[in-house]
Formats: sequence, structure tokens, C-alpha cells
Amino acid sequence: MKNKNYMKLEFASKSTNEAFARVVVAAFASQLDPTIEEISDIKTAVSEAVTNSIIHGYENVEGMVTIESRIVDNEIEIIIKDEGKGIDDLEKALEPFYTSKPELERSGMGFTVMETFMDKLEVVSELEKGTKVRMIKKFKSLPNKE
Amino acid sequence: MKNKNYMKLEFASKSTNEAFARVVVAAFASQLDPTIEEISDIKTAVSEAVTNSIIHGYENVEGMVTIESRIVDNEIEIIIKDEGKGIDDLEKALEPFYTSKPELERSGMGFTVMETFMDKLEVVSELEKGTKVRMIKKFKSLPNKE
Amino acid sequence: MRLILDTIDENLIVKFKGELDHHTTEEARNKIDMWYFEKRKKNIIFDLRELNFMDSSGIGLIMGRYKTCKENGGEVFIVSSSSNIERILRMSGIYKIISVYPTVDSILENSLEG
Amino acid sequence: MRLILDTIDENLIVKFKGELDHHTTEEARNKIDMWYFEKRKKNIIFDLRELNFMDSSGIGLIMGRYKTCKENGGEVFIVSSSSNIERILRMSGIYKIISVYPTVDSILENSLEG
Ligand SMILES: Nc1ncnc2c1ncn2[C@@H]1O[C@H](COP(=O)(O)OP(=O)(O)O)[C@@H](O)[C@H]1O
Ligand SMILES: Nc1ncnc2c1ncn2[C@@H]1O[C@H](COP(=O)(O)OP(=O)(O)O)[C@@H](O)[C@H]1O
Repeated sequence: MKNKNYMKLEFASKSTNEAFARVVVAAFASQLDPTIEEISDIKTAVSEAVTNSIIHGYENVEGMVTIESRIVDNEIEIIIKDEGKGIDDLEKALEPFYTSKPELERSGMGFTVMETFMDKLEVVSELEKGTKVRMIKKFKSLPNKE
Repeated sequence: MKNKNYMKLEFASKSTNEAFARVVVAAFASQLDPTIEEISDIKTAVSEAVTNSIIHGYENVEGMVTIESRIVDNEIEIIIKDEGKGIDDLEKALEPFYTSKPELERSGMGFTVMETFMDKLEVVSELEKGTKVRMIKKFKSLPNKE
Repeated sequence: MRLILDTIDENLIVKFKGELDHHTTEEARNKIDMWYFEKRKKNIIFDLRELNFMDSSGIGLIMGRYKTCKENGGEVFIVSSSSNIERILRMSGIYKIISVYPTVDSILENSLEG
Repeated sequence: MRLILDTIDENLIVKFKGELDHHTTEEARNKIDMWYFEKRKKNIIFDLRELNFMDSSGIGLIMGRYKTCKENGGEVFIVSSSSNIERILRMSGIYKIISVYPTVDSILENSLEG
């Protein structure tokens, strides 16, 4: 039997919700019996994407961030979306160490972290429309039986 | 300054998600610095409402359960909704010990638990449309500053 | 949730660890009943001390076993110490028909004396 | 997140407990800089051993303090032992410019000798 599950979370783009978002995705992923390292990878990747939506997408104006997640067998898909200002030059944005906000002491490592800690990363962005980050991770463990 | 926050969660009506729903609401409420007892009250009330949507609303057919939550100052509002079969006789349903599913060993205490553990409970239901439970709890603690 | 089953004399001892909700009661119910009947026990002792969450599904589970035990001339006992679990047990009125004890031993001593 | 600040000689020791993300770095940054300048310290030692989460915001915070220290003729040191934190530190290339030690004492001994 296929192990399947789905959830969607929307929340206000407040920096207090970065920790909340991590807890939610980690709790959802926990049904896959992940290792501590796998959970840490997912929490870090989610934290990067959610932080980006809050500080780059909405630039601290309040908007809504959406996280959608699907589990199929031992694979988790996580989509993090905002309707913020979007990314002008996506290729440059994806480069390690590039940041448009050095004054906020951003390291420019966000996308690199997501890419390294997850198995797959896709970014779609449109100026003035928003940004959508899609990540996939395959877990080593066998899924829990229902 | 007013302490305000908002989140909305949708998930598949699977019984594994009962624990997930509790964790999410507890994590969201944790910004109010609740006591262990207050968190336990909220987790129990959420568990009752979500379980009802899964077993009574959808009768184990898969549908979506929605939890919306708002924090304003030291008050949390939690709305749990399904688009399941709805409740025929709401007055009877709210009576302690009444259950339409004694064969599943339901205790008929769900609504009584929600009422006792939260400060306010409102139920709206329409046959074949679904059920919406709205609960409010005021926390004793002062809200965290941002 | 972890379920630990044990027997002493004519008692089945059911120990829960973790969270007891609708999902986990479904898993526990069959195992408890199987042990109760296969090992021909009379009484069930629910040890709830290591449970950190229980909702009304747990009440339903205990009440269901209460009926089974009564039908077989047995009794149900509860061992509990956590205040959160106590609150829902008290609310449910279950203490009107089932006695609560602080330890498993205090039940066993009592039933030996009786 | 809890931030514990301490000074030994010309070193400011910054100890984090809990989770270091964008939200909590914002809280920590001002306090660290205030102590650094008010107490006229030269070096900063980041003790990350009790951190159970850090994302790239933490890298940004450390790199920012690295610049400040360099401008004031000082240095930055890291104390770390958790493998999860190690992974993001290594990935960021921060170890090319900042040295990591297993304990605070091993840094203090080193700088005394040096
Ligand atoms: N959700 C987003 N909305 C708008 N711009 C974004 C978003 N995410 C990333 N960016 C842009 O891409 C750049 C690189 O992102 P990232 O690698 O995460 O580094 P950092 O967050 O440290 O700047 C950001 O500086 C920003 O200009
Ligand atoms: N979301 C729902 N959808 C349909 N029926 C419901 C829903 N919630 C409650 N009910 C009805 O109300 C009755 C009483 O609910 P409750 O007090 O929670 O007891 P229990 O869940 O133990 O049956 C249920 O048995 C069911 O008939």
C-alpha cells in the first residue's frame, strides 16, 4: 500500500513564524521515521525559504506565506510560496554568496543550503507576483505502515 | 502594541494527522507562553474536534480538515472545519454521553471536553455540507513581546 | 504510542506510553482484547502513568474494556498520577465506576486481601 | 533562543542556546555589539555547543562580527561540537577564515600562548 499524506499551511509573514514553520514541517515529516539528520536538513531548508519570503518577498510588510507538503511513500515534497516582490535575476540569486541585502547581514547562502540539504530544488519567480520554491527529499527509511 | 498572528492549516482526514494537528496548534499557541495545563487543554480540544471531523464528518472517506487560528493579545481562536456529512440534531449531539457511533466505542464526551477545556465553544453544522467548530481560550499569561 | 502488555495472576496489565487518541486506541484495542481472551484473564489494570496525552477516545477504550470485564466477572482498575490525564478522567465520570490507584502494586495487594 | 554573554580578558564570549534563525539573530546582534563596544573587547568567541538549530542567518551573524573584529584588530573563534551545526558551517566556507575549537578553554590557552 502507498503511504500518502497532504497538508497545506498558510501563515502571516512574521519572523516569529519561522520557528513555527519548521516545527510544522518537521511534525508532518515525522511520519516517515526520519533520522535526526534528515529532520535537521528539512528544518534548515524550510527555514531558509520561509525567511526569504519574509525578508526578501515581503520586505517586512505583512503578507501570507504558504507551505504545501505531500508525502508519497518515502519521499516528501515541500512547496513554499509568497506573493511578494519576486526575483529579478534568478540566475544571480541562485549563486552562492549573492545577496541583495548585505546591509541585513544576509550571507547569500540560502538557496545553496536548500540545494545541498534537499535532493531537488526548483525556483519559479515573477516580478511583483511572487516566488515559489519546490523541494524534494527522499528518506532512507521505509515509510511507517498505517 | 497588539500581539497578533494568524495561521490556517489544511490536511487529509487521516487518523495519523490527529497527532499532527495537535502539534501544529500547540506550536502556534506557544508564542503566548502558555502553562503546561493551558497547552494540554488546547491539544485535547483540538484532538476532539479533528477526530470528530475524521470519523463522523467523513466517516473514514478521505476529505480535507481545516484548522484556522488567530491570536490577538492573550486570546486564541481556533476554528476546525470539515465538509463532511454534517450534524442532524445539534442539540442532541452536544449532550454529554450522546454518540451516534457506540459501535466504535466513542464515549460521547467530545463536545463536553471542548466546552470544559476552552472558554467558548460554538458549533455550526449543515447536513451534507459540513461542520464548523469555533473555540476560544484566554491565556492567563501576558503575551510575548515581539 | 507504545503499548506494553503483561499479566500477573488473573490480571492483564496494560501500560501506555506517549499519546492515546483515536488513532492509537484503534491500534491498542485489538491487542488488548486478544491478550485478555487468549490468556483467559479476568481483570484489566490500565497503567496511565507514562501517558502524556489522552482525549475522550481513551475514555471510550477504557469503558469498552470495562464492559468486557464485567461480562466476564472481572473488574477494571486505573493507575494514574498525571494531573492532565486525571482531569479528563474525572470529567468523564469514569471514577464513579472504576477505582484509581497510585501504583499497580497497591491494586494487587488490595485484590489479594479481598 | 537564549543568549549568554560573558567576558574573559579581551574576549567576548557569546553562548547561544536553542535555535538561531533570522528572528533570533535580530535579537542577538544588538546585544552582542553593545557588549563588544561598551566593554572594549577585541575578540569574539562564539560557543555554539548548545545550539540545536542554525540556518544561514547564523552564518551572516558570525560573518558580520568577523568584520567588526577585524576592523578592531581582533579575531573570531568558534566552539562547536554538534554535527548538524558543523555541516552548515563547513558548507558556508566559514572555516577558511575562522578557526573552530572543541572548548572555550582551548581557545583561551592558545591565545595566551600566542
Ligand atoms: N522569496 C523571495 N522573494 C524575493 N527575492 C528573493 C526571495 N528569495 C530569494 N530572493 C533573492 O535571492 C537572493 C539570494 O537568496 P539566498 O541565497 O537565500 O540568500 P540571502 O537570503 O542570504 O540573501 C536574495 O538576496 C534575494 O535577492
Ligand atoms: N464533525 C462532525 N461531523 C458530523 N457529525 C459530528 C461531528 N462532530 C460531532 N458529530 C456528531 O455529534 C456526536 C457527539 O459528538 P461528541 O460529543 O464528540 O462524541 P463522540 O465523538 O464520542 O461521538 C457524534 O457522535 C456525531 O454524531
